[in-house]
Amino acid sequence: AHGYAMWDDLKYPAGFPHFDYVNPDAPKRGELRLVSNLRYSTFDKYNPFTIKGAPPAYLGGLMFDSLLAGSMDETASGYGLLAKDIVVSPDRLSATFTLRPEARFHDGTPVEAADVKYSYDTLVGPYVSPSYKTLLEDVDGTEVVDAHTIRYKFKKPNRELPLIVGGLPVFSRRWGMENGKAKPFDQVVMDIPIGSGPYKIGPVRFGKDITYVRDPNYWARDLNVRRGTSNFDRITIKIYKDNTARLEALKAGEFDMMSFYSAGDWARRVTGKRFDSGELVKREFTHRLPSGFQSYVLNSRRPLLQDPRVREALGLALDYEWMNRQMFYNGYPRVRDLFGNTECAAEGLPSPQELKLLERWRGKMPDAVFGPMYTPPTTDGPGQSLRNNLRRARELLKEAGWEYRDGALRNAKDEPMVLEYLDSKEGGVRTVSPWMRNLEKLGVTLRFASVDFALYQQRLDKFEFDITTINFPGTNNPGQQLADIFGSKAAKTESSGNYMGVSSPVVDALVAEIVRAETKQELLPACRALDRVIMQSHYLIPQWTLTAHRVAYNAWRLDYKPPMPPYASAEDWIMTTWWAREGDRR
Amino acid sequence: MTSAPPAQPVSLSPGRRAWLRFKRNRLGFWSLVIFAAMVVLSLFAEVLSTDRPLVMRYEGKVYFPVFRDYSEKTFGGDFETPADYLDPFIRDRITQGGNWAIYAPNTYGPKTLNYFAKSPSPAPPTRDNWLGTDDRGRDLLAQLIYGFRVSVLFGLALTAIGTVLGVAAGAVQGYFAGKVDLAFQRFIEIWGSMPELYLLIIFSAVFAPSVALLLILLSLFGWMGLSDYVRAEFLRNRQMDYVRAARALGVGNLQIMWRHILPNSMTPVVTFLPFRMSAAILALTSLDFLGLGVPPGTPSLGELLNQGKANIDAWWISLSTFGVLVITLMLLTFMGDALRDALDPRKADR
Amino acid sequence: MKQSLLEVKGLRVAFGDKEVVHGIDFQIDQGEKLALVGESGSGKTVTALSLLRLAQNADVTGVANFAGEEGGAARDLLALPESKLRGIRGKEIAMIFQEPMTALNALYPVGDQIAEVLELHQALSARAAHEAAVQLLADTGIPEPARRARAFPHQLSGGQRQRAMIAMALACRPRLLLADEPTTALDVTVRAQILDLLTDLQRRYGMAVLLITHDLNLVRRFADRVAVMENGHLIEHGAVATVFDAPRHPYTRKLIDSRPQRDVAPVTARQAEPVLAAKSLRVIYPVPRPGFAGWFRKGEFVAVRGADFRIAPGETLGVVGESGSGKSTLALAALGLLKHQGELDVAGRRWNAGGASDRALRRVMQVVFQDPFSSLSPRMTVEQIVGEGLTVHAPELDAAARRTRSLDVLGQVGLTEAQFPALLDRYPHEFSGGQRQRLAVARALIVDPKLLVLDEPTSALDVTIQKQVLGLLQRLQRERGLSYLLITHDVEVIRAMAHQVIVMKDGAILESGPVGQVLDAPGHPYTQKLVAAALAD
Amino acid sequence: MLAYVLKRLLLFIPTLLGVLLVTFVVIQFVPGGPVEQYLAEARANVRGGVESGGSNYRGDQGVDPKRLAEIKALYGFDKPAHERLLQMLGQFARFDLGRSFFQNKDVWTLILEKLPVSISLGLWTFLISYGVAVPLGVAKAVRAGTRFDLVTTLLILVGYAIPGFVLGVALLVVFGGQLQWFPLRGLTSATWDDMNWGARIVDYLWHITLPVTAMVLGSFAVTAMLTKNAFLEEIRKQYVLTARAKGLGERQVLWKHIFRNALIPIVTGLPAAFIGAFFAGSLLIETLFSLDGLGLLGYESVIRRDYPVVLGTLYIFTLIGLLTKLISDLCYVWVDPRVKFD
Ligand SMILES: Nc1ncnc2c1ncn2[C@@H]1O[C@H](COP(=O)(O)OP(=O)(O)OP(=O)(O)O)[C@@H](O)[C@H]1O
Ligand SMILES: Nc1ncnc2c1ncn2[C@@H]1O[C@H](COP(=O)(O)OP(=O)(O)OP(=O)(O)O)[C@@H](O)[C@H]1O
Ligand SMILES: [Mg+2]
Ligand SMILES: [Mg+2]
Repeated sequence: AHGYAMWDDLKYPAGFPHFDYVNPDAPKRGELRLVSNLRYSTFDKYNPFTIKGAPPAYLGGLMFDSLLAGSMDETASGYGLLAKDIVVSPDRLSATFTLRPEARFHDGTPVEAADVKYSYDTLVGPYVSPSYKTLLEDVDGTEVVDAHTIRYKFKKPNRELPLIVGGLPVFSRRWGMENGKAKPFDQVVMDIPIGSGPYKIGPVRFGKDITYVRDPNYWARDLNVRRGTSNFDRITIKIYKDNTARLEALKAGEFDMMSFYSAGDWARRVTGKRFDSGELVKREFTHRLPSGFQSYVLNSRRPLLQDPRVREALGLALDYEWMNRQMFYNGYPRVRDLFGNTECAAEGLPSPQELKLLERWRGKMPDAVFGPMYTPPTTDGPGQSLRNNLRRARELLKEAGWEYRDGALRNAKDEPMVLEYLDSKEGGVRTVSPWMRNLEKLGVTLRFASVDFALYQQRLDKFEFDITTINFPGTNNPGQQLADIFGSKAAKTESSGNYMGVSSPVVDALVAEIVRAETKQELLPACRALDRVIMQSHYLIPQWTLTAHRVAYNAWRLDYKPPMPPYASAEDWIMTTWWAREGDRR
Repeated sequence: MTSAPPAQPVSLSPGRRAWLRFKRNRLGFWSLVIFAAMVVLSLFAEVLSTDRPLVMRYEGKVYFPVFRDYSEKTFGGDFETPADYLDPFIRDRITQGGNWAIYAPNTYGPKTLNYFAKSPSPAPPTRDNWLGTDDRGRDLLAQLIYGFRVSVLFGLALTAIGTVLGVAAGAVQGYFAGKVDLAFQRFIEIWGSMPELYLLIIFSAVFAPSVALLLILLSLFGWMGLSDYVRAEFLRNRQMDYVRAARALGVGNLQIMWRHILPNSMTPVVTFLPFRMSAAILALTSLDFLGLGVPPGTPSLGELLNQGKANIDAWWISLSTFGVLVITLMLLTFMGDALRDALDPRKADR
Repeated sequence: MKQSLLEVKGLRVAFGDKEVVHGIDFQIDQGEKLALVGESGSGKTVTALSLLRLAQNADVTGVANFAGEEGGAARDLLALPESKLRGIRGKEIAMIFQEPMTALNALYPVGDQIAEVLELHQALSARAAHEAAVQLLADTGIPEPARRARAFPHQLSGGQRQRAMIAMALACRPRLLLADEPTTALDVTVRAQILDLLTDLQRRYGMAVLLITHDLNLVRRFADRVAVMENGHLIEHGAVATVFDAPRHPYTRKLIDSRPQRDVAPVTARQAEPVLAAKSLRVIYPVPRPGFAGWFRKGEFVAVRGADFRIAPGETLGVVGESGSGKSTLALAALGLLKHQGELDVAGRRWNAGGASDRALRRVMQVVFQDPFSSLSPRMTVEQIVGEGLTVHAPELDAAARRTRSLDVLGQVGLTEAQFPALLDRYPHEFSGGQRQRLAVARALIVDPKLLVLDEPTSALDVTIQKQVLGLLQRLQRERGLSYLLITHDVEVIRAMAHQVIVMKDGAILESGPVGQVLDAPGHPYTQKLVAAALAD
Repeated sequence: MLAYVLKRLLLFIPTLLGVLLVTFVVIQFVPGGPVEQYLAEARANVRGGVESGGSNYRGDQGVDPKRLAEIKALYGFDKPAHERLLQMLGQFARFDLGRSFFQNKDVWTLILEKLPVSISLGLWTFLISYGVAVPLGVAKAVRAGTRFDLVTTLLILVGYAIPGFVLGVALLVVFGGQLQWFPLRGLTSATWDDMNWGARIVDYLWHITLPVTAMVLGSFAVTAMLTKNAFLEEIRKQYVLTARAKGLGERQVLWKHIFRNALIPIVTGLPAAFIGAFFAGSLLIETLFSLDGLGLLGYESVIRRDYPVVLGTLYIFTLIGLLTKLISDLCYVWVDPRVKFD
C-alpha cells in the first residue's frame, strides 16, 4: 500500500498529489529564523542519537527521512516516503517496506535496505538513548529481503508498530565510517550525519547558531508527501539562554517565529513596536492535539487519602475559575478528563457499549460512573460558588468521619488532616497557594514542600508523597501505557507511572480491553468507560491545559496557507509548510 | 608624694566616649534610630498589617480577632474554621447595623491572598493594595513588612555568627602565624572547597527544613572570606611595638588579641558588616530550590526579588523590594561609618 | 644686622575647648639658634608643629611671619594656602620629630624616605638622591650607611632612627630647622658630632635652628638665645648667658638648679641570688641580603655578642654605650622578647619563652621601652593601659580599686587629674612626648616588679620631672629592693642611679664594674672618650 | 622566604588530596547521580507542561536492570568507589582531567573553550572595578563626611543593592531590546570572521558593554568602602605628618605613604579577585547574555552531576586558588616588611 493507518482509514488515496494543508506552489526561497527550544541550549555534536552530548535543535527532523511520512491532519497514519510500498502481514507480526530506488542520501548514494537495517540496529544498540529501546521493545528485528526491501518483525501484534518503525530515522551506514571501518557509534560525534532529508547542515557557529540549508537536489522534492514543504532556503536556529533575552530578541526582530508556553508572558509581555506596526503578529492556532491530563495526583496509598470522599472534597476546594482569572489571564481551559481533545473522551451518559463493559462491575466502583460524565467543580455560573463547593466538601468529609475540632480537621482517632504537596520547584507554590487557602477553610492543612530535583525524583519513584502535580501527556492511540499509569501491577512497582496507586480489577479489565481493541469501535467505548471510572474515583484533581499554539510570527517575512492542520506542532508546521514572502519589508 | 584624688565624676568610660563619638556622627546616629524603629515596627507587624480586625463589635459583644481565633460561625457563617474577615460574606455581616470593626492600617497579613482582587496578579498598586500584589495575589506591602522582619532578623543572626567566627579564625591564624597558620589555612582551603551545594542537598534529604538549620548551614561556610582579611590585619599588627609591650607586661595571648590587636584590625570587619548583612538577607531564600530555606511561601525580601526577576514587567515588585534593600543597606553603611568613627580615638570627640 | 627670619605673634593652640598654648611671641633671626626649653607638656612640640600647620585636631590662631627668600616679602605661615605652604615645608623649614619610630613610615627603607625629599625639592634623579641619602646618613655618623639606607625603621636602633630623621630634615639645607628633641637617643659622642654638623650648616648656609630640648647643657653649648615655656606660656626669653646666669622666673631657676641627685643605698646582698643573670648572651638579627641572593639566604647581624652580667636584688645596672651598640637589643633579650643564645636566668629560673612560667616571670620583670609612643596601644585609654598590668597580675582587684591604684601611680610620675581632667580616659596620642614616657613608666611600676628594665626612661623629660622620676625610682629601690637595668646616654643619670655599669660598643661589652670605677677611671679608650665628652658639657 | 615558599608549595599536595577526597566522599552521598540524572533527562519531555509545578509523566520506562547496568558502565560506575578515586588521582597527577559525562569533550577542552568569555567578563570587571573603586575610596576618605562622600556612598550602594541579574535584565530590555543600541547576546557578531582588526575590537567592545556594566556596577561598593576605611585608619597617623612636613603634595602623601600602609586589606582581596577575573564566571549574566562561560559550566555540571567536570574544575581551580593565596601572602610581606609568617 502507499501508506498505513492504524485503523485502516487513510485519508489520502494512492497517488494523491499533495497534502491538503500545503501550498503546492509555495515559492522556495528566503530564510526562517527560529530560536532553539532545547533545555540545554547549546550543542556539541551532530549525532542526535547518542547518550552523551547535546545535538542542535531540529537536526533529526530536517536531515533524516524515514520510511513513512506522517500527515499533519491525521492522527495515526503514514504515507510512503523512503518506502514506496508497505505491507503489514495479516497476523500483524511483520511489516515489509519496499524502498524507492530513487531515494538518495546526501552523499549521493542510494538508500538501501541495509541502511535501514543499520539504522535500526544502531538505534537499539548500546550508546544510544534508552528511550529507543523502550519504544522498540516489541520489535523482534529486521530482515533484509533484497537490496530495496526490508522487513520488520514484531514480537506481538500491535497496530501502532508499523507506524513506529516507519517513523524511525534512516541514515547511511557510511555515516561515521573511518577508512572504511565503522567507528563505535558513541565516537560518531562531529561527523556530519549522512541522511536523506531535505536539509543539510550549513554555516555553524558552534554552540551558538546553526543554519540548515535546503538541499536543492533533494531526491524527494517532487514527491507527493513532500510537495509544497521545506520552502525555506535556510533555517537558522539561534540559541538564547535566557527567557527574557529571547523575548527581547523576538521584539527586536531577531527571529521570525516563537511559541509561548507561559500565560503571563503571552498576556502581558508579548507587546512592542513591532507588534503595533503589524510586523509581528500574535496568534493562537487551535489544534486538536490530545491535551493530556495535567493533574494534582492524590496518592491513595496514604491512609488519609484512601477515602474517595476525602479526595473529592479536596478537589472541591480548588477554585479553578479564580486561578484562571487571577493568575492565567484566562489563558487555559480546564482539563476535564483523561482523553481531552481526542475522540476517546467520555461525555454525557454512558453509551450502551460502555454500559456493557461497566455493568458487571457495578458495586465495585462508585455509582456515579453510571451517571453523567464527571465534570470538575466550578465556582462560576448560576448557583455555583466557592462557598457552596466548600459546604459540599464539608458534608463529604463529615460522611467520611472528619470533623473540625481543636483547630484542625480531625477523624475519630483525633488525627489532624495534614497533607504535604511535594514539588521540585519553589515557584510551584504560586499555583498551590489559593488551593491551600481554601482548604484551610475546611480545616485541612496543606503544606508545600519543595526539594531538590533528584530527591524529588526519588520520592516520586518510591511514591513517598501525598500530593503532587504530574503532567500526563495525551495520546490519540491509547494502549499499553495506560497499564503503567493505572494498572494494579504498576501500583506495586517502584518508579512506575501509577502515582495515584490505582489498584482496581475494573481498571485492569478496562485497560486490557483497550489494548485488545481491534477496531476503533471496540477501542472508544473501552477508553470512555475507563475515563469515567478514573475520574469518578477522584484520584486526580484535573488542572488546566492548552488547546492552541500561542505563536508570535513575523507577518512581513512569512506567509502560510490557513487553516492550520490540526495535529501539528507549531514549529513543525511552520518549518515545513510556510514560505518566505517576497522581499524583506524591513 | 600625695596619692591622687579619687576619680572625678566627669570622667566617662571608654564605651561611653565611643558612644558619644558615635552620636556625633549625625548621619550614623539617625540611621541607627531609623533602623531600630524599622525593626521594632516590623516586630509589631501582626497589628500593623493583618487581615483581622483589631477590635470589633458584633451583636453587642466585643471581639479581638487579632489575638484570638473566632470561628466563622460566630458571625453567622458556615464553617467552624477561623473566619476570613476580608470575605465579603463575613464583612457584610460584621458591619451591618450596630456592628463595627476596626481593621489594621494595612488589611493584609503575610499569607493573605487578596482573593477578591479585581485584576490578575501580580497587580499594580491600587487603593486596596498600596504597593500592588505579588505573583500570587498577596499584598506587597504586607510582604515587605513581614519579609523585612524575617530577613533582617535572619541577616543579623547570620552576620553576627559569621563575623564572630571569621574574626576568631582570622585572629588565631594571624596572631600565632607559623605552624598554626599553615595548618589552619590548609583546613580552610579544604573546607572552603567542599561542594557546598551537594552537602546542602544531602542535608535537605536528611533534615526537615527550618530557619535554624539554614542558619547553621550557612554559618558553616560563611566565615571564611572575612577570616582572610582579619588574618592579614593580625599578621601585620602582631609585630607592632605595643603588642611587644603587652607581652612584656605578661598579658595573655587572648587578651593581646582581644584588647590590643583587634581594635586596630577592625577596618575590614566594620567595612564588611553592612555588606554581609545584605548578603545574608539574600541568602535566606537562595536555598529554597533545595527545599532548605524558610518554609515556602514565607515572605522574605529574597523571595520577592526572585519574583521581581520572574515578572520583570511587574516593576512594583522589584522596585519596592529593591527600595527596602537599598534603604536597609544605606542605614547599615552609615551606621558602619559611625561605628568606625566611634572606634577611632583620634577622631576628636569633644 | 640680622634679618628676622621668623616672627611669631600671639600664637594660640587649642584642642577642642582646651587651650594648650596661650599666645606666645618669639622670633628667630637668620642663622640664629634659638633653644626652646620648658616643662614636659608645656606646649613646645605643639608650637613647632603649628608653625607648619601640622598639629592635628588643633585650632591655631596668631601670626607667624616667615621671611621670603633673598629678602622677599614675608608670609604668614598660618594663613598661607596649603599649596604654597607645601613649597616651604621640607625645603625652607624642616622638622625633626620628637618620636622617630612613629614619625617614620614603617614600610619604606629610611634611605628612600630621605631620598624622597631630595627628589621632591632638588629634582635629583632617583639614583643621585639615593646616593645623597647615604651620604647624609654617613654625615650623621651611622656606621655602614649604605646598608642602613636599605633598612626599614624597625630594623634600626633608636638613635639610628633619630639620625635618619635628622638626615631627612637636613637634606635640603632648610633655612629654618625645627628640631624637636633631636638628640635624646644619642650618646654623647654622636651628639657632639650632630651638633658639629648643625653648626657647620648654620655657618655655611645661614640655617636658623629652633631647638626644642630638655638638655640644658646642650642649650648652653649650642644655642644663642633661649626661650623658656611653662604651661603654654613663654615665661622667659633672652640670650643664653643672660638667662642661665640670671634667671628671672622661678621656674627657670628651678630648671637650672635641677640636677639628678644620687640617693641610692649600697647593695647589701650582692651575693644573693641575682634577679637577672646572663652568660654569653648573643642576639642575632637576620638581615636581608641585597638582590637575588636574599631569596636563598638571610644575612646575619650580631647585635649582642656574648654579654655576661648579673643584677642583684636592690641593684641598678647601668648600661651605656654608643648608639646602635645593642643596648635595647640586650634589654629585649633579657625580657625574653627576642630569640637569643646563651644563658639567661630570671630570679633563678631559665627563660623558656612562652612556657608556663611565663606569666610568673613577667610579674618579676617589667620594662619601659625606648620609644614610648609606639609601645602604647593607640586605641586604649590611659586607664586600660595602666590598669592592664593589674588585670593580669592582680585579677582579684575590682575596677574601682584598679582606678585608684592607677591614679596613684600616675600621680607619682607627675600626671595628675588636676592637671589633666579626665586623665584616665585620654588616649596616648593626646599627650606630649614626655607625658607618654611617664605613662610607660607608670604602666611598668604598677605591677610592682622586682626588676625593671628601663630603656632611656627619662630622655623626653625635662630636668625637673626627670629629677622627680629618678627620685621615685630611687625611693622604690630603697623601700622595696627593686633592681634596675637602666639604659641611658645620660652619664649624669648613670652617676645618680647606677651601682654597676657596663659599657657597650658594637654589640660587645667593653668594660664593666662599679659605677665609680668605670666612670672615674675608665679603662677602655671608648669609655674615656665618653666620659670626657660628658664632662665637657 | 624561599624555604617558606617551598614549604607552601609542598603543602599543595596534601591540600589538593584533601580537597579531592572530601569532595569525592561527599559526592558518593548525593542523591541522584549522573545515571539517574541522565535517565531523568532522557525521560523528561523537551517541552514543559503548562504553568505547573511537578514533573512530567515519564512514560513507561521502568528501565530494565540490564540497561541500567550498561549505562552505569558507560559512566564508569561499575567499579567500586576507591578504585575510581585512585584512578582519578592518578589522572590528576598527570594533569589529565578526564572527560565529561554529558558532553563529548574532555574537561580541559571545556575549560579552555569557556575561558574567553570568562576572561572577557572577568578581566574588564576587575579592571574597571578596582580602577574606579580604589581612587573613589581614596577620594571618599579625604573628603570623609562631606556631601561628596554621602552622594557617592549612596550611588555605590544603589549599584550594590541592585541584584546583578535585575540590572542585567533591565539593561538588556532597555538598551538591547527597546533601543537596540547593544546586541542581545554573545561576544561577537556573526560576521566576526570577515572583519578587520579595528572592526573586531569595536564589535567585541560593543558586545561586552552590557554584561560588563551589569557586573561592574555592583562591584564598586565593597572595594571603595574598604579603601576608604583603610585610608581613614591611616590618615591620622604620625608618619603622615612627617610626609607632609617634607613638603609632599597631598597626592603623594596619599598614594605613596598612606596607600601602602592601607594596602593590606585591599591586597587581601586583590589576587583572588584577579584570578577570579579569569576563572570565575557569573551564571546569571552568562545566561542572560547567552555567553558560554565557566559560571554556566560550573553550575550545570554541579546540577547535572557531571562529576568529571565538577572534580576536574575543582582540581584546577583549587590549584590556582592555592597559588593565589600564596601570592597574596607574599604580597603582604612585600607591602609590609614587618609581616612574618613564623
Ligand atoms: N591631640 C591632643 N589632644 C589633646 N591634648 C593634646 C594633644 N596633643 C598634645 N596635647 C596636650 O598639649 C600639651 C602640650 O603638648 P606638647 O606635645 O606640645 O608638649 P611638649 O612641650 O612637647 O612636652 P614634652 O617635652 O613632654 O614633649 C600637653 O599637655 C598635651 O597633653
Ligand atoms: N630588627 C632588626 N633587624 C636588623 N638589625 C637590627 C634590628 N633591630 C636593631 N638592629 C640593629 O642592631 C643594632 C643594635 O640595636 P639596638 O636597638 O639594640 O641599639 P641601642 O644600643 O639600643 O642603640 P640606641 O642607643 O640608638 O637606641 C643596631 O645597629 C641596629 O641597626
Ligand atoms: Mg614634645
Ligand atoms: Mg636603643
